[in-house]
Amino acid sequence: MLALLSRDIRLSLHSNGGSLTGLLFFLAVISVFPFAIGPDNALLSTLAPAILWIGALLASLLDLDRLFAQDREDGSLDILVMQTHPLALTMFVKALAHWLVTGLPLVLATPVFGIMLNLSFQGILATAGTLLVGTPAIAFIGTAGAAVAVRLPRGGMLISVLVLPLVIPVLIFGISAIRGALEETAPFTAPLLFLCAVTLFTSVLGPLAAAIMLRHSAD
Amino acid sequence: MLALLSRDIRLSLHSNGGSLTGLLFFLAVISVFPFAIGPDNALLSTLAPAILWIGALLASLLDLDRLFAQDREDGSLDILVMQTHPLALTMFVKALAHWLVTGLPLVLATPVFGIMLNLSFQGILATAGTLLVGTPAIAFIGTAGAAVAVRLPRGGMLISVLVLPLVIPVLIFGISAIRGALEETAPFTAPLLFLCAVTLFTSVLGPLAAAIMLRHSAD
Amino acid sequence: MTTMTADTQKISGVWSLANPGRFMGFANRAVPVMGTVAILLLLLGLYLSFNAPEDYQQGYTVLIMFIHVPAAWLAMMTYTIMAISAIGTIVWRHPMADVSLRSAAPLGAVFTFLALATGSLWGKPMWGTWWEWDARMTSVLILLIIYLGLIALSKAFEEPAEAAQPVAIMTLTGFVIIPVIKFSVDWWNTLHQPASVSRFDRPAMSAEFLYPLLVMAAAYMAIFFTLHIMTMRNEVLARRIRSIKRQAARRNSSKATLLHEDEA
Amino acid sequence: MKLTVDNMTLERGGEPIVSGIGFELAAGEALVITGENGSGKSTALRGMAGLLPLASGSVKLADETGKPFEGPVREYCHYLGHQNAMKSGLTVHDNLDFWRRFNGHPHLAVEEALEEVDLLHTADLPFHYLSAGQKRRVAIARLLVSDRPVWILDEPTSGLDAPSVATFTGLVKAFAESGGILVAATHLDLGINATRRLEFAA
Amino acid sequence: MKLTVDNMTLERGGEPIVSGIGFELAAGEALVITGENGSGKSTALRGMAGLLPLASGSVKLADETGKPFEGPVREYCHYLGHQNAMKSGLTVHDNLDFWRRFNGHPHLAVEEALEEVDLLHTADLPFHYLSAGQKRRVAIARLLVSDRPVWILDEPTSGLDAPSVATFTGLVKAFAESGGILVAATHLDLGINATRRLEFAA
Ligand code: HEM
Ligand SMILES: Nc1ncnc2c1ncn2[C@@H]1O[C@H](COP(=O)(O)OP(=O)(O)OP(=O)(O)O)[C@@H](O)[C@H]1O
Ligand SMILES: Nc1ncnc2c1ncn2[C@@H]1O[C@H](COP(=O)(O)OP(=O)(O)OP(=O)(O)O)[C@@H](O)[C@H]1O
Ligand SMILES: [Mg+2]
Ligand SMILES: [Mg+2]
Repeated sequence: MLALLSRDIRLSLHSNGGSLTGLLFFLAVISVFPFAIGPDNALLSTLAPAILWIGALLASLLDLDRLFAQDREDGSLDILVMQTHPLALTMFVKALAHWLVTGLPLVLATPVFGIMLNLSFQGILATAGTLLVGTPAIAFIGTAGAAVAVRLPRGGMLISVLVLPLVIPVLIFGISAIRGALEETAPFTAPLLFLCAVTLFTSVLGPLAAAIMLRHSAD
Repeated sequence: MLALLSRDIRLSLHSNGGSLTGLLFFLAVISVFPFAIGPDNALLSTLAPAILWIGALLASLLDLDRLFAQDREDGSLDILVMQTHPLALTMFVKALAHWLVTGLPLVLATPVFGIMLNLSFQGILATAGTLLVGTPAIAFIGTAGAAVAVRLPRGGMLISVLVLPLVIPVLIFGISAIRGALEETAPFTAPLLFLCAVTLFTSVLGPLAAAIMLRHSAD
Repeated sequence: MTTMTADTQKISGVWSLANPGRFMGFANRAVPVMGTVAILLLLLGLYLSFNAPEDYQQGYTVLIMFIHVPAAWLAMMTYTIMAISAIGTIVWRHPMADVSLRSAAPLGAVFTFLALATGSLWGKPMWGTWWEWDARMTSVLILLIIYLGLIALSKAFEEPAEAAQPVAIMTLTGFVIIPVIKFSVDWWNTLHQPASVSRFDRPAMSAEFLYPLLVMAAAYMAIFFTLHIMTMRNEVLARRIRSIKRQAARRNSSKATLLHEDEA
Repeated sequence: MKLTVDNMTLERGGEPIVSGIGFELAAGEALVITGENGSGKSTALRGMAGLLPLASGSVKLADETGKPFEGPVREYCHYLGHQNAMKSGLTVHDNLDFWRRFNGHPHLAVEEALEEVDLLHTADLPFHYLSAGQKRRVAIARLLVSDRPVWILDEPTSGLDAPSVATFTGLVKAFAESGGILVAATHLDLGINATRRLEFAA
Repeated sequence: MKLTVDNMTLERGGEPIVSGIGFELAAGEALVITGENGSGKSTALRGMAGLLPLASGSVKLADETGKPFEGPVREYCHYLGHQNAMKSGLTVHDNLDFWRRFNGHPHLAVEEALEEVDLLHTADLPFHYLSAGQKRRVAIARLLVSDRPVWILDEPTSGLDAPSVATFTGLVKAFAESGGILVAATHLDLGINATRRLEFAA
């Protein structure tokens, strides 16, 4: 399993030009917003959580369908599926590797991006925190979606139809939690706990669903 | 060439989830901002053009890397490149097909999303208009970007990073044209004409650059 | 004509001989000289800078200017050098042009980062914020993204020979940002309310600021060229090692020769 | 050890492609499946490898005393399909090393396995640098880095040159002599004197 | 018509893989390239097809009088590589129809071409439903739907069963008789009595 983790991490680091690309991608996405919205610092800092979360979602989506598609095309998936390891564990590890490469660097870089978006110290803390808790959920849901899609001829369609609607609640809880942390009137604990629950829930259910899908849709 | 156009459209509708991915991503972006801003309808409608443009821009990035990657893997690219047709024309057609599937639906859906964001009738018209003129430019620039990364096994994010800085002018002119349409003081025709110019310009230069890239990166 | 002869014969085989060899000789002689010049200029520049009068508006923080402004200039100059190298790669396919481009990129990124960081440090006392989305800062940020994107792109290819053309074309395309950095302040104003941008449009500087600044700029340039030649030297060596390794790895495959040709 | 395939039927797209196949292979025996294109050879192999659900029938593996092995049969199999199951971005060594560690039951070291297919000198090259036949030989080396009693091979020699086919034959013979069970589909002569032969009609 | 390859050298990753190859083929002649895995056969074919820049030398196509053809040689070539150049999501018919329309110079109708490779019954199946050998045969049918005077084929018969190899041989013979030029790399016997044979040593 460690072998799989390190292979998957190495593969995505390798072929995407290193983890640099992920961060660069966020930086690029973030710097696009002021061009659209205008260089209004107050407004930008209000929108900062949404901007960061959208960046995270987009980064996760960009690579998702390749989570299995490549393994399938080159025949690796067959061999992965045949082994003694519980398949759900294999799926969990693949999702984890995906998150470690796309999700974690963003969380770590949030302070820098937060300063650029004029986010307060507390806002940075809240954003980094919710991203840390929430982005794994995107990876887990995405894994299930990608698994559903992998064997089907018209899979791409299903991936987006399945994943995006499931992921939108995660986005919304994350952003509400940040707002709760920054404003007196909005609740903070409730959405954060929801977010934790969603992540824990999907960390089990996502890989499991993916495993079941892969077993049953063999061809 | 018509054959290529219809094939590419059919393929991305079939297997890439085509238009639906973009629309759903659009929906995700749009549903997130109200939560970040809070229940401020006026602010939301001020931001609406920017949100729609950003959504369109980011949604266009989602599929870019598959523009050539699949053709390369299954060997089609070799045959496409060998033909009598000017390669730049082939690239133009591929970009056009990509836009018809990912860009045009977004333009057509703008009214719905505009209403959700509380945009005025005139705002909707202006946004849809600028998107109609501007999004092809994104596709053309993206084609060049995708051609640069065609040899890379998983160019996805890298392509976006390369393309994003180049599409910023498109965004700027688009937004300022909308502003011109909605505000008395701001100019409308000048940015719109600029936008048209950029699109025309990239419709030649993008495919040309892509063609040069493909010729030189044979392996 | 139905020929498919490549434009030049030296796509990459010949390069390891004549040209880089001469370059290596030149580099070995030039680096110590240029390094010395760079250090001397830097010392002089720093001395002049610290003896410059305090600005009535900005106080001691004006010192940052002597670090900041040359860094910003160098960031743009380095990109210009890369763009010229890119033309060399595209038109003549000269491998040394590619070496020059790729060795300059990290240096350019560092200068750009320096300009951003010092500008940001300066911004705090001046404007009260670390970061402002105004024309110049944003366009320099985009320059940084372009630099890093180019570095990521060239790293993504396994084989330097394969990366040359894509990287060169992207470099040329990205050159648009240089005039934008230089002139965009006005364009931006058409878009957004002018906030703190006006600070950039200061009238011409007085001599007591100008001289130290120019000396510092010269020092930066000397540093850049020294480092550039050094990194180019490293790149040439790295490629040699790489090709030796490859050849060793292929000891019994590789070269294909015509064995026999018979009429059946 | 004994591999028993009993009345195996496999469907694709709802239609039976392979129907009612049965055979028994003891340790050291080899089965070669031949037949026209599209006659269902690959389908049958995927069924045995547990990659395709059986519409009916069973595939079982038992020891000499008839006691079935624990867990599904696929965990005792090496499967070599039309694809090579290697990542083009990683080096040859890293690819094999990954499968060695992931599959468990390590057998030959990566270097030894590469030596067997005469590709040791390519160990540090990225996989996509190799020629088509060299890629296939690396895929064959995968069978050697971990230990599995059953090999299921789908046109293993496609793209191989004559000397490599001979090398492959040697490997398969050694495997059979060590008590392994082999099932292979092929259009070419593998040089194995298979104890069993199954011919599919389209 | 005459295909002249003169002193062709090809590099990969900066190193010469094929060096100084030259030959001349007249209309109706065939060249078969053989050699070990990794000896550079595919590289040489890609060079001739204009898919890899020549490090030195030239590839030329001229008519009987020696007048060179207009435009690059690649526009007169059919290239069949290790990949099949078909989209798995489209049907067999749609795939061939696309190439027929895109390549221009239509020759056989899609149905006729499929008939030639004996796969007419699969016309409406999605390409990925086919077996490996059937896929290869569809790729061969692509050579028939548009008219090109030069065929460059890389292991065209890999995965084909014996009857299909015979069919393929027939197609190639008919092509040569109609005045076409054929260059093929292979490990197997194609059944063509090639007028020229080139052997690469590793
Ligand atoms: C991160 C923030 C900043 C960036 C990216 C930046 C970028 C640049 C660039 C690119 C130049 C060269 C312009 C040219 O040659 O035309 C420049 C020059 C200059 N910058 Fe900055 N700057 C930043 C912050 C600041 C701040 C906060 C100040 C002072 C309040 C400042 C003062 C100057 C001055 C005085 C010059 C020289 C202008 C001249 O050429 O006359 N900069 N800066
Ligand atoms: N992209 C590449 N970069 C560097 N070297 C390469 C690359 N592709 C192939 N090679 C090397 O070129 C040599 C020739 O490869 P080629 O594919 O032409 O062989 P081949 O004769 O077709 O072999 P096969 O019979 O296995 O198909 C091999 O040694 C291979 O390692
Ligand atoms: N996913 C699928 N859905 C429906 N039918 C399929 C599918 N995959 C394959 N088939 C059909 O199953 C049949 C058997 O295919 P299979 O790949 O097993 O043949 P094969 O004997 O291995 O042929 P080859 O020698 O060409 O490899 C073929 O007729 C094919 O069209
Ligand atoms: Mg098969
Ligand atoms: Mg080959």
